[in-house]
Amino acid sequence: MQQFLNTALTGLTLGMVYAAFALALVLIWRSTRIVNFAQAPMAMTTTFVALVVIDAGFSYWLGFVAALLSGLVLGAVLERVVVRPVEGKAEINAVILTLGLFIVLHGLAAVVFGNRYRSFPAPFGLEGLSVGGTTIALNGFGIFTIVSVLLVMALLVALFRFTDVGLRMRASAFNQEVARLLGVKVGSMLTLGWALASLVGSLAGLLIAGGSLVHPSYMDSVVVFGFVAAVLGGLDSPLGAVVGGLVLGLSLSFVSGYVGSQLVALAALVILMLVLTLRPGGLFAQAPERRV
Amino acid sequence: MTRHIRGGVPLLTALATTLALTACGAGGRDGSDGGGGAPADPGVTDDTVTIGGSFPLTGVAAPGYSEIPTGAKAYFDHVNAQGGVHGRQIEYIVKDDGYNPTTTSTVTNELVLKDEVFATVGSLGTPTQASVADYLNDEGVPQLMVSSGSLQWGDDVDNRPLTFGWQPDYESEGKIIGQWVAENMPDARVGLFLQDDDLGEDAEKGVRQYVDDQIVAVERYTSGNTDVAPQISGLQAKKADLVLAFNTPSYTALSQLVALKTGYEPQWFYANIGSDPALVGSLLERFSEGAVAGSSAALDGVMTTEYIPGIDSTDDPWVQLWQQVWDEQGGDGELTNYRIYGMSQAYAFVQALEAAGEDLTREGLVAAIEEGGTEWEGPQLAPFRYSADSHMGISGMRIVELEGGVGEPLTEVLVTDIGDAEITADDSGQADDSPPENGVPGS
Amino acid sequence: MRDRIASLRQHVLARHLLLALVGLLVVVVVVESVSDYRNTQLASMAYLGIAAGGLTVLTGINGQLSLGHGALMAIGAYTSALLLPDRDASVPLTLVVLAATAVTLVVGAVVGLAAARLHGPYLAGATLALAVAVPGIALYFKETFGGEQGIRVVMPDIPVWVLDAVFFVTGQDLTRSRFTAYIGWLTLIVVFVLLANLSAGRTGRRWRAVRDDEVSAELAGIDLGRARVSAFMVSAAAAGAAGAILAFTVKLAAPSAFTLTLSLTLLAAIVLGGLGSLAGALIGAALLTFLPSVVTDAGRSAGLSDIQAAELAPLVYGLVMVLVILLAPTGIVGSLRSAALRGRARRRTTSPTTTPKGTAA
Amino acid sequence: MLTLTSLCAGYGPITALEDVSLTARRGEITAVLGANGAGKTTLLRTVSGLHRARSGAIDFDGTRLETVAAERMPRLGLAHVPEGRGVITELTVEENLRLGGLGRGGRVSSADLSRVNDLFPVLGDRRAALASTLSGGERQMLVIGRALMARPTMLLLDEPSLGLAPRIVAQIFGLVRTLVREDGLSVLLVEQNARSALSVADHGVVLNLGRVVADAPADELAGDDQLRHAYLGF
Amino acid sequence: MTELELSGITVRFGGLTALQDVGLAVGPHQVHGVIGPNGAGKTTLFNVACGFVQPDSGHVVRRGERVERLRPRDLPGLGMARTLQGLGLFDRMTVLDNVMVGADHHARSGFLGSLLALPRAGADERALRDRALRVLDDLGVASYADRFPPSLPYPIRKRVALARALVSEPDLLLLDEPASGLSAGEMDELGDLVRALTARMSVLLVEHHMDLVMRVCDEITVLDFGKVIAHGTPDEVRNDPAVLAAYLGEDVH
Repeated sequence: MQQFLNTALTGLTLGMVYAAFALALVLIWRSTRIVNFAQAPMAMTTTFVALVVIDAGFSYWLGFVAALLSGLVLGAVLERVVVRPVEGKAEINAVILTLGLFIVLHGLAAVVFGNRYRSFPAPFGLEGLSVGGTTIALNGFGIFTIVSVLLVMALLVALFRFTDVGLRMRASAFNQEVARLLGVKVGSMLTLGWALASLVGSLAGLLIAGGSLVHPSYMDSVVVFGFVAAVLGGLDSPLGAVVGGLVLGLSLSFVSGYVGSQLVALAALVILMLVLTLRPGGLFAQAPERRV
Repeated sequence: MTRHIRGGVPLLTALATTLALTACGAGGRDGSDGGGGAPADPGVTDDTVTIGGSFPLTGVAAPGYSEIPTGAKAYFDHVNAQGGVHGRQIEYIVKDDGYNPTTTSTVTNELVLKDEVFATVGSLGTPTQASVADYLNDEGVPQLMVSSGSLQWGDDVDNRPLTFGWQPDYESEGKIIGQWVAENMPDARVGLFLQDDDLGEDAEKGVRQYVDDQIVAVERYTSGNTDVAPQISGLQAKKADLVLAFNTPSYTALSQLVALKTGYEPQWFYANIGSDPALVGSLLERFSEGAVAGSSAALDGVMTTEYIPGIDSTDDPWVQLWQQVWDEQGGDGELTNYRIYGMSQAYAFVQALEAAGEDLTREGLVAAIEEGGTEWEGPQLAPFRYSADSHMGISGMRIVELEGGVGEPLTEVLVTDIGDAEITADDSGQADDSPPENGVPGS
Repeated sequence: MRDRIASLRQHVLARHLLLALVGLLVVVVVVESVSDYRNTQLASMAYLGIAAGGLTVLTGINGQLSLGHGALMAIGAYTSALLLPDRDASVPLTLVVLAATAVTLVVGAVVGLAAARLHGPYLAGATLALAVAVPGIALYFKETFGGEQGIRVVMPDIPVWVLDAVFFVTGQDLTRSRFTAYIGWLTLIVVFVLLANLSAGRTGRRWRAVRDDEVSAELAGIDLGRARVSAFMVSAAAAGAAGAILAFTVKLAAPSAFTLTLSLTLLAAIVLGGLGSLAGALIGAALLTFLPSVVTDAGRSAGLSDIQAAELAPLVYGLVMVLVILLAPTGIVGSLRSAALRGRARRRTTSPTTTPKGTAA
Repeated sequence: MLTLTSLCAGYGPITALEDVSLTARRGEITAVLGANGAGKTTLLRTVSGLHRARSGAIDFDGTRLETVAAERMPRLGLAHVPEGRGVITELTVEENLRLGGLGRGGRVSSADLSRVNDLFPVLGDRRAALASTLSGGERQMLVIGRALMARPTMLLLDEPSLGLAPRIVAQIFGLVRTLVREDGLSVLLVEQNARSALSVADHGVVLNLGRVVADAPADELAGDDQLRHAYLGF
Repeated sequence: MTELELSGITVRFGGLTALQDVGLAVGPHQVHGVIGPNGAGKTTLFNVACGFVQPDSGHVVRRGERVERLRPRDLPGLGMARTLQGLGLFDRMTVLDNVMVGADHHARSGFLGSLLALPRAGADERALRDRALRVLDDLGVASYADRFPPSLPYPIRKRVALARALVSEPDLLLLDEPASGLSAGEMDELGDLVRALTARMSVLLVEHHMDLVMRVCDEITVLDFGKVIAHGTPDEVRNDPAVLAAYLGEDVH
């Protein structure tokens, strides 16, 4: 029973992080029709930025903020400089480009920060909480993880629902041409979209790193899980990404706990293929897509 | 359509050019040893001997292990500064394999074919060195003093006549630990936490000889996968109150972290390989804020084993020698247990070179180790088992409890061998050796 | 004009065989003249080249992107390893390569059936998941696949007649690394001839048609699903053969050889070389084999530590990959080809008379 | 108000507009008529900056528009109203309207919102509904209402009758007429539905194969065979 | 017997009815035009005729036989070919290869033939190539055989697209807006060409250039709001008040 509970709690925490990462992928997909495979190394890079700040003797929180801000900047710069030229072109080019960025960021981090494991601090206790005498697999940092992802989601919802900038961003995502006719600077909105997505991805990176070891590849499998989570919810739906992340986090945690941790990636692949075969538009699709 | 016709031309041009470039690139080196001349083995000249080794300088296994070759190098430099061995300077070429067996294969190829080393010395890792053992034996390159406790290094002399182990094997370590547990903690519910390769397998074999009926849970993790929560939860679910862990140092840190999270507080017993307090402490150091006390105190109360004197035994003459060598020849950083490990290993290799005599050949070196290895003095607490029938390394160890990063002995030095060999107290006096004046054996 | 085109096109096989023969000669000369170390590198280049050639068919000619080719190579490599357990019980190497190819072909058919329904980023993501998932299978079924340590590949002794034949031709003894290099390059030549045949013929034309315009291809009577699956199978088969050569070269089939990095590396190879051309695949493979040491040396002399310098090579591929997509999406071969076309067009426009239709010699 | 001089435009190798000159006067409805493929939509897209002209000039109240980006047009008082499919279906009716109001820069005024809701009561009733749930006629009203949110001086209307039943077409054209009469708006109306368009327009221009084939007051054109010819080839 | 008959075709997209009970018949060696204002349902009808859209009710009859679940890839087998409004040329293949794809269903050699470049495959290839060059020659664009479509002027590309459809030797050709983007002179040539084709096949034509339609069609079906509003010879259609109203609209006031 305790193992079941702990597996579920681990899955929940992990699911929240996958949800955040999937959300980052969805934000970019909606606005530019690009699946940003470079999201993982981008998040890794910003985590290392935080590590540099912390190593320099500053507090965890300063590092945290530095990582999020550098995520914002990195996303904006990459969109403007590298991604803009392939937007709207053959989709295979965009895919190859993001994979190229994947390799570049990896290599860069390995050269600059070193290709080895380093420990990354957590701002809250790592000791599990005690409930009725037994300790459960949820610690202060786990709660922080859940709360911060929920908070970021709430902020994003507020941004998109209640602000003018959010309205402009949504319009740009749904119909670029009409948005332009209505005076929206679509280019800036896309840049902002990438920046925000990169910020959310950075958060996911920090949360995975917290209280654990980091190295240049530590986010690699997360890009797969995040992608599966995003597809699970339908690449277009932020809500779907969140639900998909949670479903995936729980499923994988149980596979890892009861079947074998080696098969986690295989389980993700199986889930992905099932979704793509049975409900190509994701769990929330109204109807299968129509041809021509 | 014309593109099919022309397609062939660039194809061929590409082929020819790249191959030609290869040929040019190789030109200088090629025929250099093709012609006749002295029948000397590769890597040996009158005043040098070139050896190599592959280590995880990057990746998951790098913390700690990457320091081993720096220690060895420092000691070789010390020997070189004293005039070398039989007038030969030792050149040590170190390659990074990232603890990836495929990379090991590539870099070993490079060591053998490009750098033309005389032997590999101290190369690290079970899966990694397993991938090249046959190759090295086929090529006639001695694979000396592999940094791993797998039985593969020494148990199969017929098929791998050129492969030698160095540290105590995991099976013997498992036996010694198992017997101690059976005698001292007969009521403990034992859980095993094992790396999913020879390390875990050999150790389990040894442990089960003594505590088979006490074992309530066995969990295995795959090196490289940093999520060990399922394994620790598994141990906890089976209510194991003594965990015997055979894992690398990163996984000691990870297992401690997860146990903390799930409130799991068994008695931990880490095998020597994963128990370096300083390293584990430094890995855990960041996870502070009341969660884990930093530095070496992290492993207080944990039991482990010891087969060479460590950094905290400042009174030990060997440690004093290593400190002096490191101060003179070492690079950046402090002397650590891993550097001591590298130096101790290098010391044994220098003994082998001494014993092999003036005319250095691979055959002669192997014969010298087989003949005299058991007699060598040195920092190891128990003697080597080298002979014509066995290439296994150090024969024993003692069990210690960590307190403030220092191992308090719980037993005297116990020696044994694989299989059903008995465990006895060591009577060779090996633990009381002290190093020669200038730190170079045989002088 | 038409006659000339016709006569050149008539003998696809003859042309490809001729090229293969010349290629073979070059291979013999080079393999015999370089060191054992270089020959191991050549063998590596061969398996990268074979896999990149297969991926070129899939990505360049059929327009499907796969990040799972590393995983497919793993299947070929493990098949080979299981067939070569020790020196005495060995299967002939030709059979090993064929078996590796066949097994991977079957797996490729299954993957291809799923992949045929996907496009662009979906396909990339699914094959990415494949690349990450497959090594886990080897870890989980430890008894069969040897877990993390993998399975050793024991190469059989070189048959005496081969030793004799090679000595007769070259006057040199055949070393093991040379032998492996020969096997690799012979396989590469056979695979490339077959891929070139396919590419030049009806099948390749259908694949291209599906790549360029699905609707038009379908209207021409092409079954899109079948075209995609067949391209995937061919590509997988090549990856399987490459896996076998990798097993021969590395002498080990272990999960760590088939990480995401390998798949990304293959993609880098075909992008660098130019999508859609077999020559490009070979150039890409050569760059990936020989560039790292150059880059590493350059890095070291620029003052980086050994370890940092070793990390430079991937950084350089990645950068080149990004630049190629941004500046020259057709890659190296494509850029050369279009430069040649431009040159020809310039000559054509400067010539005083334009050639009227059908009368060119 | 809006003057095109010798405008040429096209897509790749296709020429869509050739030497087109016309003037849309202040406070008038100018109808641009022609069959499918005559170049009407290209004309509109070129004026509003979605498409670059190859040559020629576009002058709007003294401002040259050839190189002005589409997103700047609302600030100049020019509103391109795409056909009814141009509603953003994923947004609600009110969000579509608010978006229109943002085009001018600054915040959305509630006065504008209530004015549009008065003009099109049906939009007010359905303000929280997703635009995807609107009928064709309602969508057309929404795109016009959305354009008005930016308080333009000139509307560029793209085929407002497309796919709509004649009764709804009449309603919408009547509304456009009202806007011109009461608010002094100027309108460039691109239409295939020639008779309906001419019955509300002041002036008509007929395009055929990218060229202007007729340019005359609306009532004059309505009785002319030019129109039949341009459309039906006889 | 008719070459193609569509009867009682109804197509709904979501709540919208795109076609309602539409029928038409194309006779042998006849040019049949489908016209109507934008959004009238012409393209949907065309897509039904070539299998891109499955009608909710109604059926497609080819030479007296009902075709169940027509798929686009069945067209060559049924002796039908279609051009696309956007041409849909294979941009990274030569003109000759483009046209050879159109002739693909004449080839008999299979995968193995390609793989091993068997003589039979070679013979097949030669036959396809000859066919393709002949058609290119007929349309006067054989000199572009080794060029890539994006480098060619638009009218040439249109001919290549037409050649790709004709090379399959259909006896029913579906032309989707063949005149778009052509100049008046080029349109005249196109008209002559379409008329000439009737010697070998029937043509179903969707086109909005009325003068071309009136000139080449034997029969015309007029759609508006997804329904047939008129049907007959060009003369009958041009004098039909419903057609005039559909095209020119009605007075608002």
